[in-house]
Amino acid sequence: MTDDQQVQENSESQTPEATQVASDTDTPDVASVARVAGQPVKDLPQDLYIPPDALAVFLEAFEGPLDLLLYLIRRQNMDILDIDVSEITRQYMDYINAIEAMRFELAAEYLVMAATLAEIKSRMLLPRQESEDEEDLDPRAELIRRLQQYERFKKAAEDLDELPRMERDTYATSAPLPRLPQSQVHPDVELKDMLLALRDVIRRADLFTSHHVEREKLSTRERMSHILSCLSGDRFVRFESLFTIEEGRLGVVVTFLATLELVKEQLIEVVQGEVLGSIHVRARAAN
Amino acid sequence: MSEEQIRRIQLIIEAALLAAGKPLNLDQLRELFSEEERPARQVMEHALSQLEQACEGRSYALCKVSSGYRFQIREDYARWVGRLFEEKPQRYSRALLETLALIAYRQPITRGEIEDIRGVTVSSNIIRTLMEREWVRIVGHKDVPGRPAMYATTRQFLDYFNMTSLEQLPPLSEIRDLEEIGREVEQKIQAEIQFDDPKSVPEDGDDDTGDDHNESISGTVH
Amino acid sequence: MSEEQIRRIQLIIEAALLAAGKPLNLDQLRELFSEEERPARQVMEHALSQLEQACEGRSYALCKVSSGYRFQIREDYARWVGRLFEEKPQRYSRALLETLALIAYRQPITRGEIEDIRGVTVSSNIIRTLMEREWVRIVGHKDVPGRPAMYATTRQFLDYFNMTSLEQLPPLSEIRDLEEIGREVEQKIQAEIQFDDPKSVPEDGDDDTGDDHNESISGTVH
Repeated sequence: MTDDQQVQENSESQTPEATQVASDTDTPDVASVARVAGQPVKDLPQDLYIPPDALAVFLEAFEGPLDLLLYLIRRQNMDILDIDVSEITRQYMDYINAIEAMRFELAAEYLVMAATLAEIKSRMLLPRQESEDEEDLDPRAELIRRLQQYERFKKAAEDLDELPRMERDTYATSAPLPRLPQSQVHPDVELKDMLLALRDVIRRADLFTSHHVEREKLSTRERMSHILSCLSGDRFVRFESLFTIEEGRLGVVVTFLATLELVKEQLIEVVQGEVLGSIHVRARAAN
Repeated sequence: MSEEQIRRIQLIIEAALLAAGKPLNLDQLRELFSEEERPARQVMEHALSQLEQACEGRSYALCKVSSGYRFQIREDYARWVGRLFEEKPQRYSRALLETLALIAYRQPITRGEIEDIRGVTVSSNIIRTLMEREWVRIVGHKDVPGRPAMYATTRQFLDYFNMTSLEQLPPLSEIRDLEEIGREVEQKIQAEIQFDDPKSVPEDGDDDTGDDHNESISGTVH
Repeated sequence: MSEEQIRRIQLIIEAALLAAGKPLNLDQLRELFSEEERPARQVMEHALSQLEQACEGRSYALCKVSSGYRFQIREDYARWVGRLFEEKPQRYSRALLETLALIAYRQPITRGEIEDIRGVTVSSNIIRTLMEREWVRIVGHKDVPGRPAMYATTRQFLDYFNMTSLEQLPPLSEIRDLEEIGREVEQKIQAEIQFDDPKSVPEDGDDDTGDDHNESISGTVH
């Protein structure tokens, strides 16, 4: 990219001579010399002398031999189909020779094109050999095809450059969101994932520790949590208040078992002020 | 200065603020204009207040922040638009799931007890995450040195996993046979649904199989 | 659906396009709404066209590009906005533009094919720049010796140049049919060589017309 930009910029900021040459390439028709009786004047004297500084720029201004040829053709107001091969070849070779004389590095494509032009020229001078023509592409038709094709995409590139584009003809827009109260998004969890994790814990516990997560009635453990949460605070609570009659016999049993378990685990304290008096409970840690 | 000129300045400011992607202060906005046509500060401020009014009824507002002016999506719409940027939440770690499972099965349980069983320490992050999600709460403190908190699961935890009671978790003994788990959970939920239908309530007096009777305590322990 | 509801949708779209900072397509815009309240596509399109109208008289316009809808600064204001940025808008060399044009119009195309038409080698820099800008990508490898990469343009290319599809590329200039050229050239040569060989017959043995018949570019290569 930088190379290419370099070229672009070079071709715009040069000595007056260079600018002259470079602008010639942009507007070849304007640069073509006076026309006599509708015919363009050939043998342009300025073709033959290009200041050395300008030559490098000049060469870089072309995108290759096809571009150079198009320039030469257009400057003579010729249609591609009407190429005067002899004249174009002469002019092309003048450039190539000048460039080589200055010892500028010349891309091989320019030399290949010189050979092609020479071949076309020589063919036109020779009588046609029909047997050969059946197999070969006519080099002149082929050259015309390539010139047409190249010119077409040269134009397409110019059109593309004209399209309204971002960061030149228009800009993207944006506006930030205000800072919103953080609404956290939680991961989804499958029950199975939790159970899988538990299985691993159990296996590890079985192997490495004496703690066994034995089979337990979860209703009891659940009720233990519930009772504890009711006992928060430094208050004794009547034992009976832990039971809910509506739960029925089983509910009473579960609560009772949970209470016994809590006592066993020394999580609650049970007091009875007098024989047959009311029983009170409180969390041992509560104070 | 004519209304039309003010309006032109207003639109240039609008374009600049939308394209800049960052706040611009008054000086930066004035820099947009060549020296000859640079509006006075008062004129710019007037144009800005016109612009602010023009934004009424749009989804964004002109705001002044410390580094200058900017357009900002109004809160009403930010909520909608926020969905564009919602990141897919990360998955919970194994450690978190293990902790959660132990709290569910062994509640009330202290962090130390979880650590004893898991054989590794439980990070405060995990506990905090579980509490923030309201799946776990502190139900009391154990009467041992340090008075550690005792954790239990919540109603939200049950709701999330579509259970009415912890009874619906598969018994530990079956967890080792994981092929069973899916079916087990299915069956319990199935059974739960059947309880809704009075005719299908099983009548057996076997007290030992709490699993079959959890309709009597379900939903009450919260 | 009431005017008010349409207007609300319109403002949500406005907020989303501004907040996203990139084009959003119809489906992405519809995703903003929960399933129950998701407007039908026609409703969305109606709201979008209302929004487009609402932007008249503002410094930006609602535009449709390849990857969706976006707001962009109107060309009238781009000049002003350009002053915000120190860097001048990038100019692209002819070599780059010609290469890009060939890829755009002739995709999928190999580097060798580009070189054939341009008559000059394509520098690796150019290809790298086009790939880095994400205007061009490799869509496969041609089944010929060396298996050269085949290049095609991307959505980003279309977005950057304000197009919704390749069909919006400026039409390629007319080119005369190769057979026709062949005939004309033959005739000219014929005329020229008749002096030497009056009996020779014009021929056009050139069947290689493939290049000249694929003007119709499909907009589906993304």
